[in-house]
Amino acid sequence: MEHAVREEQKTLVVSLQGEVDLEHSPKAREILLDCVAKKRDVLVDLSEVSYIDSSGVASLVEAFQTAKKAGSAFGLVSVNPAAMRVLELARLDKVFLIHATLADGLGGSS
Amino acid sequence: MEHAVREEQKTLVVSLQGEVDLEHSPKAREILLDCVAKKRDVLVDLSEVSYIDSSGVASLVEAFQTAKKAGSAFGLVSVNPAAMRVLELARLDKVFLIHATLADGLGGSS
Amino acid sequence: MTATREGRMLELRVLARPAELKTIREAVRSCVDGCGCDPESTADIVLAIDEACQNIIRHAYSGQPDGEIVIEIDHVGDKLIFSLTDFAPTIDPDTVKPRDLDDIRPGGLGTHFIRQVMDETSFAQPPSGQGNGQGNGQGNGQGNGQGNGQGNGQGNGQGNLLRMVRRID
Amino acid sequence: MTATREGRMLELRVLARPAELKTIREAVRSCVDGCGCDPESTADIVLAIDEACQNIIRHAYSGQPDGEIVIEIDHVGDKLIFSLTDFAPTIDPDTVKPRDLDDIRPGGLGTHFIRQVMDETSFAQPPSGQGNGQGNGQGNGQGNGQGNGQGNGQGNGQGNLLRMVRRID
Ligand SMILES: Nc1ncnc2c1ncn2[C@@H]1O[C@H](COP(=O)(O)OP(=O)(O)O)[C@@H](O)[C@H]1O
Ligand SMILES: Nc1ncnc2c1ncn2[C@@H]1O[C@H](COP(=O)(O)OP(=O)(O)O)[C@@H](O)[C@H]1O
Repeated sequence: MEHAVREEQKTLVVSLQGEVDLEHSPKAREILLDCVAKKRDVLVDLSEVSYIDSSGVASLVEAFQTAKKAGSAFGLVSVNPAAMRVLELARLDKVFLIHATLADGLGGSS
Repeated sequence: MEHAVREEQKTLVVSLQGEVDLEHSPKAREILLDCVAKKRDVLVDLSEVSYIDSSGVASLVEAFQTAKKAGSAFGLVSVNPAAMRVLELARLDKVFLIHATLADGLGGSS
Repeated sequence: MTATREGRMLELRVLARPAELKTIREAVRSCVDGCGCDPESTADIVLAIDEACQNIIRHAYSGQPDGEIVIEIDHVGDKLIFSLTDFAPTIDPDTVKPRDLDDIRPGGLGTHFIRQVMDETSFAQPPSGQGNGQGNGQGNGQGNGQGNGQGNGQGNGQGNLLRMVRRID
Repeated sequence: MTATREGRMLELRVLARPAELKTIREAVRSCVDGCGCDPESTADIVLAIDEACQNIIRHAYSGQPDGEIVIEIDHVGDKLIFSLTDFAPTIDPDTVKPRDLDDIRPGGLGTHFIRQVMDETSFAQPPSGQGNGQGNGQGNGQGNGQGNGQGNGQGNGQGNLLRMVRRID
């Protein structure tokens, strides 16, 4: 798994890349919670995620709930079809705010 | 397998990256022979080659011999230990011109 | 092609560690794909096996890294049969259940994924009670066969056998 | 850890295609590494198995993509035993030899790599003559076992079994 964090219009954009599996989801969790802890709006770009399992999904859920409590926005953008399938299996595709593109996400969370 | 070709001091520097196995060595062969066909000196950077098999080694041998006939220089630089082990098994570590660094290779082939 | 690829497709014995999951996924993907499964079903099956192995790593072995998992895939007719064996203490299958999905929280999804992807799942103890049996048999082209087994007890529990079936067409 | 990891480590049945080699390498690496092999020996062994599989793809099956290879690894004492089975026409083992290494030219290295890495290599026909036998057996912790086999003839030749042994410490 690779990752990158950058700032766009005051929102932290976290890109995860590759396989977010049990070996790598602790790192994903740490990255996501670090961003949320900054009390900033967070968008997670999942366009380059080729695989995500329940532990990766759990990291997203935890960050999402932490953000909610802190009153900041937390959304997913450009979700790769492989990752979308897993969110659907988890019935989280209606729970997360999912934006088709980064532009949509930035518009929506502003 | 990934690759990149660039020019340094009139020498073509071919970087191969990742796994040069039976699936990818036809591509490696094509890239190497294309460079050699330009009648330019060629250095092949193997620092990022994590795996190479006999078919990958065969591509290097073919390009090396074609270059020799054409009277141009052909060398290997920054050979990754995994690839060096395979060259040693093939007893080609004394046949190829192997440079520790790109600077050495460019100096030596000039 | 699909028709001729019947029988034992995989037997992979690995340490119960997160770092082995990638190898497991690749081997399963290759075998399932080679049985003629479409890409979406293959991805689902790879996920389900990964989740089942994760549960063995995290729950059956409680993270203890020297336990082993044996992953077997058999292609029989229109079924893929997945057998995951571990050598951890025998579990109570009734404790293996997903969380209520409406109660959104991290975790509790793995068994849900497995149940959605697989047509059947069942837990049992490995065939001969405690210990781990390994055998191999040979058959000939006419259909009769012989086998031979080697015992290989580990003595640290009675083990678990998770059998999952997925129909493919 | 090393001591307990004995017996059948891998049985992987894949199509004889270049795209399967990565899966084969990952599975072999994981099993051999898990048997306690040092990283250099593991890398050598992965190379040798890859080369042997390549030869089956290119020579035994002549590139015909629907053939199969079965890769088996058994850990017995201080030996790793690798068995590669194909279902192509039986070859003449005497034709399998490396080129003279002083005659520098592309090709002819695979069998040389295999011989340098392995302590023993031998070709045979798969146990029961033509066709492909698959079986599976079970043993218990005390060491007795039972097996059962299913015949599964392919009828397209008599097949080849390449057995390679590597001692590890
Ligand atoms: N192989 C197993 N061995 C022991 N317990 C298991 C196993 N698989 C699942 N469980 C139990 O089932 C529960 C639900 O598993 P799962 O849905 O995968 O979610 P999670 O692992 O996140 O809790 C686990 O918390 C555990 O108690
Ligand atoms: N599995 C096999 N089936 C048939 N012939 C083989 C097999 N493996 C090797 N050979 C023969 O041995 C020769 C040498 O093989 P190898 O050293 O791997 O080099 P190369 O494959 O590049 O010729 C091959 O050219 C082929 O004639």
